[in-house]
Amino acid sequence: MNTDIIMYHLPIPMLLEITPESWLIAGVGYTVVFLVLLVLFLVFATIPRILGTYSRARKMGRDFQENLRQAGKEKIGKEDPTIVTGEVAAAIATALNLYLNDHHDEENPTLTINKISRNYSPWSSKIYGVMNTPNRNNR
Amino acid sequence: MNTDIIMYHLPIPMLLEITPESWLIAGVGYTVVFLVLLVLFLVFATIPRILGTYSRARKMGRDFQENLRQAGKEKIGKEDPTIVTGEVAAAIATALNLYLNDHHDEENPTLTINKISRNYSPWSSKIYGVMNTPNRNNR
Amino acid sequence: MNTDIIMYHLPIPMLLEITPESWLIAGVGYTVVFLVLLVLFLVFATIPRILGTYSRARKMGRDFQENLRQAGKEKIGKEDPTIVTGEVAAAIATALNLYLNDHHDEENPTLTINKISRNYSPWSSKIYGVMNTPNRNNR
Amino acid sequence: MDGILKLYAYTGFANFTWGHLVMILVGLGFIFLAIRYEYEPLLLVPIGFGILIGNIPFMENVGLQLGIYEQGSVMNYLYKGVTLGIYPPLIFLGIGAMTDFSTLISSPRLLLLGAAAQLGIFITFLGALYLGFLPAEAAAIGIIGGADGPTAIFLSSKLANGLNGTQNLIGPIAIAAYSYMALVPVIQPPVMRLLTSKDERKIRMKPPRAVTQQEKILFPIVGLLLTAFITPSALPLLGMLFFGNLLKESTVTKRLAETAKSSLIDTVTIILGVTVGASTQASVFLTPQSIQIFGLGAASFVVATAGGILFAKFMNLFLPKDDKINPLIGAAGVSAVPDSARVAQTEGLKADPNNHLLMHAMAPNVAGVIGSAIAAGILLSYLG
Amino acid sequence: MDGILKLYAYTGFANFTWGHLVMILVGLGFIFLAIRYEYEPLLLVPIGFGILIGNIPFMENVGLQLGIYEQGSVMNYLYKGVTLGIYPPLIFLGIGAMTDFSTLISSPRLLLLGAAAQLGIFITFLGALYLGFLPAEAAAIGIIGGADGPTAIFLSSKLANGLNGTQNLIGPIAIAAYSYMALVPVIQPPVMRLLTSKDERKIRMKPPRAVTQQEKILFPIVGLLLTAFITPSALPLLGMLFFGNLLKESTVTKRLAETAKSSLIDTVTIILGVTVGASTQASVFLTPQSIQIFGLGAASFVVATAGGILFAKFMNLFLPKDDKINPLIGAAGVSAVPDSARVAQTEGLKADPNNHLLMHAMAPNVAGVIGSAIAAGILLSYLG
Amino acid sequence: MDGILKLYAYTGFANFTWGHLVMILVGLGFIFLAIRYEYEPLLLVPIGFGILIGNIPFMENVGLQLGIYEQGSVMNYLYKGVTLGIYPPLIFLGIGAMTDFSTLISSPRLLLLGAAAQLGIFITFLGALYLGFLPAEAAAIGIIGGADGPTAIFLSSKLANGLNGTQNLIGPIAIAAYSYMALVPVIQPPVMRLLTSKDERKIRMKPPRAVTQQEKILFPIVGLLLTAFITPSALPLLGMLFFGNLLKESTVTKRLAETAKSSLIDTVTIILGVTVGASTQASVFLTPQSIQIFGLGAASFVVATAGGILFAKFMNLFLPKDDKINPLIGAAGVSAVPDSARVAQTEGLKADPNNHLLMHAMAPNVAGVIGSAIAAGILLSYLG
Ligand code: NA
Ligand code: NA
Ligand code: NA
Repeated sequence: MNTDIIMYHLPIPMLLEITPESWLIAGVGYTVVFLVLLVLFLVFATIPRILGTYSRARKMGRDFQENLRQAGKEKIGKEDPTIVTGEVAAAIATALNLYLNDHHDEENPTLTINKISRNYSPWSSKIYGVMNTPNRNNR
Repeated sequence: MNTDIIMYHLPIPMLLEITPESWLIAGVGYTVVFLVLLVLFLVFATIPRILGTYSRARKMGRDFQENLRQAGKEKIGKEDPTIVTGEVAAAIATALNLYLNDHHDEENPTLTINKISRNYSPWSSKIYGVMNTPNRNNR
Repeated sequence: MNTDIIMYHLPIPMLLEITPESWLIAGVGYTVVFLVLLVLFLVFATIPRILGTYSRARKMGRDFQENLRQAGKEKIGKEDPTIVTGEVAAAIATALNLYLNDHHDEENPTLTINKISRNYSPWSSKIYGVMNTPNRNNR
Repeated sequence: MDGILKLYAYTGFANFTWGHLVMILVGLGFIFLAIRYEYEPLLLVPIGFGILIGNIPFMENVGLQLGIYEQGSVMNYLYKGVTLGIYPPLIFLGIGAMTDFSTLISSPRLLLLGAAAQLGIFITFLGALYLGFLPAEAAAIGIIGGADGPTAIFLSSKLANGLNGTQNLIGPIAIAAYSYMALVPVIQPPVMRLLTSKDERKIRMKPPRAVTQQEKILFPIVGLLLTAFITPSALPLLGMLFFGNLLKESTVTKRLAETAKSSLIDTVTIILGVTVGASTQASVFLTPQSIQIFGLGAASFVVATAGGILFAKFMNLFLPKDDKINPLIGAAGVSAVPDSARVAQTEGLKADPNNHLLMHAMAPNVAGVIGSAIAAGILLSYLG
Repeated sequence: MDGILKLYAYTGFANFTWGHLVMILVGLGFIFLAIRYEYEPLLLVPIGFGILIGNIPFMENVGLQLGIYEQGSVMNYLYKGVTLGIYPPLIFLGIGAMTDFSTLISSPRLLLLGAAAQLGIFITFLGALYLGFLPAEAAAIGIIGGADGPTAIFLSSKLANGLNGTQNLIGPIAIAAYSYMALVPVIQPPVMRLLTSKDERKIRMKPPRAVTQQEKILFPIVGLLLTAFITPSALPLLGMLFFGNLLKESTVTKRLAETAKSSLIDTVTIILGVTVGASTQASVFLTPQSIQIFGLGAASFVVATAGGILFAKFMNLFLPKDDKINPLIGAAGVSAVPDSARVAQTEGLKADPNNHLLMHAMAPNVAGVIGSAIAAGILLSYLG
Repeated sequence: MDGILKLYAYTGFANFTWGHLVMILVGLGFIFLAIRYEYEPLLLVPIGFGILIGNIPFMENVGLQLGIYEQGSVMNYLYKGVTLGIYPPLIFLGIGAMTDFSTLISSPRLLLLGAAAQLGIFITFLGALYLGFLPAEAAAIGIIGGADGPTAIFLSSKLANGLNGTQNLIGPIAIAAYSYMALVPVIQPPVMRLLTSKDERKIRMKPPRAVTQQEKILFPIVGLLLTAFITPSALPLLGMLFFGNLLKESTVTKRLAETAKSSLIDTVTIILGVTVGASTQASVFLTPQSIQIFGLGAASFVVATAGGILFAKFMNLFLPKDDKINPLIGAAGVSAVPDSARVAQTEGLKADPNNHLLMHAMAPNVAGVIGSAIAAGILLSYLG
């Protein structure tokens, strides 16, 4: 609504002191950023232990059949969550390899997209009505 | 524009009678809903007969070649439209089977999507410019 | 904002002469359209020559290894850009053939899309929560 | 020290009320139901997370532009699509583009079940009047019985939007509608078992006939003209629904239908869900009216289910012995696509493990969408 | 009884006029042409269905917020993208992202054919003035001859929008433009045969040279700078066209080009089509002016076709014997991508079954898009 | 003759200034860097082309509605999403839907590096005050050190938008932020080598543990509640970031996450990029302040990098010998995802060709996004 924007008025004299309040904003601000991420760190350092206990308790109370049914779903959750297994390490290595050697492969997946949309070239652009072939009118 | 919304004013005394007009709205309203869908029912009960006649009339007037040309297009229209054929029944059965046994398969198609977009993981997020490899600058 | 649109007021008498200014607008307008596209023509008739010179100069200054590295990238640029090679001609012919004989094939690629989204039919419409199978509640 | 206190005054802790906690728990509950039981996850996850966002306590009206009801906040801009009634027609466009009306075309008599189940709307309208709501508010509450989220949001944005002396009930009505739609597998079965005999639940229905492409193309066109001539006020919803369906069935506009039913509807769903969720800010949501609305909503689903089932039984009185309707599919007339059709299927299988009703239940199911949009149109004509 | 009468008064039957019927038949005709003959279906289906939606009779200005010209209706909000000229540049963005300018880069002299065919615009401008339209209106009508829907909508939303004493002609101009674009395969062939000899139609053209990626990248950049420096007022259209094309050709922004040419353009096409259709509400559309505009539009397509062909023949006077232009491809300069290029191909094949002109005709075809955007910019500078 | 002169007066040539040329060269430079070196091409191509569009000279304020600062122009409408702060949260929604927080969940202590690197923001804030900017302006300039484009645009649209006596610095701040983000591979390595010993650069870190789906689902929910309770004013950004991430991780809303991270974010990126580019119209962009802002921005990236590295070294003082942090990954705390993580990887490989740090560097990298959003929230609380 109010878009009467005041643009680039005259430069303000550079003598303006940095007020104590500004120092405070900077100090408190940086501290609070740390604080928030520290709290997040503490919580996520705790969560695996809580989840671990909970899962184990639940696991005992469940019968074998139930376990089987959920096998697929919770597979990753059942592994020891504190250490990387061989497969995971392999996957990471593969990802790194992919990253390091084969950038252009990252574009390959779009080939699928291109195939899907190849009918939108100007020759056949649906937006302009590709099927509208003149010769059909003469049949 | 006028977004000064009046929120949750005081509860109105519950003594307000349901006026005859309100009964009328409810009665007429429910009736009209029926009426509209009844008309729709009658029309769509009639349409197949109209189309049937029309198709048959047209079918006679068309030569063999024309029939051939349109074969693909109107295949389904040429079958007796009043009864389900074996194939259709099989298709329905398959659909039901799919529905009943294999929910997770419904997610499978998204694998294709995932494959297409796997290059947008944070490792290679295009939005953040994946190709911008620092080592390129050193070559 | 100002959407009080004046619609279709009374027809204006058809006697209004076409003013000299209007003739001028038409004449100058048509000329300028030509002018712009003429300039564009001249520039793009010149660019290949500029690029050609530039490439050749650069090519000499580059060592063999560098050439190899960029081989994939600039392949098309290294071919004589003034004549269509056999492969390109073949590609054009194929495109034409595709155009002339096989319109419906243009729709085929969407099959992929359909496969991807077949789980959005009303039977399994995710927007309506497909996984919400009632029988799960009874397990 | 002063600066630190000032910052503390802005935190969620300083502005906390118990209402915030209640709503945050509700939001977490929605997310839990969506992920654990997969109840309508595409709606409950956005709405649930929206409830969290909307109930982070903050200092209001100090120019921070955070709240959904504060001018200039992002949420407020995105929420305009709800309050101005723009998102629901766009959702209907996408639904039209993904809905196959074949079963309805092949068995048009089942359309009537979709009409019958709208009983919930009108009974709830009367109930809300009895509880003291204004007529316009009562109509908006009644539409919860239509079991259709976009229709509920559309009508409440027109009738109970805080203007003309009405209360702004968009939030509670939308939350109630989506909650009960998610709970259809819990609400409907008892009603269905109560109102049908075991023999009725075993009725087998004739397989539907195949439908030609011509009929599929004609359906949205004829459907628009017929429904809109009788109730033009349903046009914003039904016009878009049938438009989307024509894009799907025309065979020549596939790419438009594809976009309408994927990125377009997804984008609107994301934004609609999160803003409707955020509109439940504790200070405006936790009111006696909201409780009443939730009570009326539960009743409306029960009445709607009963309406569909009983009308199916009524139709059976006139139908030949070998062509009766299984009354379970009457329950699917409430809309709540496709959950209520699934409920019919499941209950049918319990009575006879070889009797698949899903295909048949889809017909009243989609008819219910049309039916409740028409009901919304009528209520809008009278009370708009 | 009173309540029933009130409801009847709201129905389409009570508000019916013959104008509504006429427009509904027009809408059905559009849909029929689109589905049966696949004439520009991506535009005619939305426009046709929009005509139906816009011509359901209803009671206006009683607060129902249904009509596209009523404040607060969904259609009115969506239509703002048309009246404010926002949709056409977004469509151009998508068109840029899907257009391959290679043939134009390899044969830049064919750019001139795209200029020549804009004759239709300026002649029609004069014709509209002669029929008594105001200059601004006449310019908007003239642009129909550009054979480009978004350009026509953009210019008419700026020049003939009901402000500054002009009439609101957006609807008729848009409908005329799209109608004749769909009818290009019917309109152009007679003109082409009239103005060319059989020998001319048999002229074979040299195969185009291959184009490097560098040239493709330079084209949108250089194209923007050159065209916009001379006619800055074409910037909203050409800026977006070349921007989309750079996204396509840069090789590093594929995913943006992909979105621009699929979900973005599709969404805008759906909404633009249905609102332009709905804007033809009988009460504002069925006027003598609309008839005049349709007449002028037909003439403009004929003149534009003739302009392109005759200029090709004129160029041949100066070209070496073995490097002449087949004048049929001059007709493709009108834009109407890619239909008019297809017409050139078909007519060429009739004269010589081995002479494929499609590739060559694409050059003037896309040049025509640029040409008519420039023409729109010039008219806007003079009359805006 | 008069008419021709009038037309000439409208051309870019007649309105040309050297400022236009400078900015056009800058725009061409952006496009060149993006295509030739693939520096952040998804942003630099739209911004670069936007600079070209915004710096075509034209006659302002004569009703042509061309310029981004002219009411009624398309660019002006699209730019509103920038000035009203709507696009950045939508971008964050998409980023959330494409970000995998696994490494952060498995090594939460690395969150602190994402906090440490925000030092650049607050030092730059003080620096800008010293140079004479108003506090609100200084805060907006400081956020460049957050190395996050959407956050920079969001905060400057709230604090340095030309209202309340401030200057409109959105353009220069956005351009500076994106420029330096693109130049991260050039700016960071010298700082990293200066502040670390060869032995430190060789530190090998323990492989991260696997993360359960439960943890991934909990992360956005817990993350929202914790961060937003402490700094509610970061809600528009963090709310959407975590919302997008829940859509990704919930497992039941894949199609919504898919749309959020493809067509939705792409569309917003296209429009945001081109309008931010066009907002650099020479007449408002080429000012001494812009130069100062570019200087401050460069400094802020250096300080931020140093902050992350030094804090990693500080943490190592307290960590057991076999579980130290390689200080190189501290530099990734600036955000600039994923470029600064890549820089850490590359520098690590130079010290030890078998020490892959990428995986570890992603944790502070995404933590930096959260960190700078929180910093923006705090600055908004104080100065908004
Ligand atoms: Na319903
Ligand atoms: Na044209
Ligand atoms: Na950051």
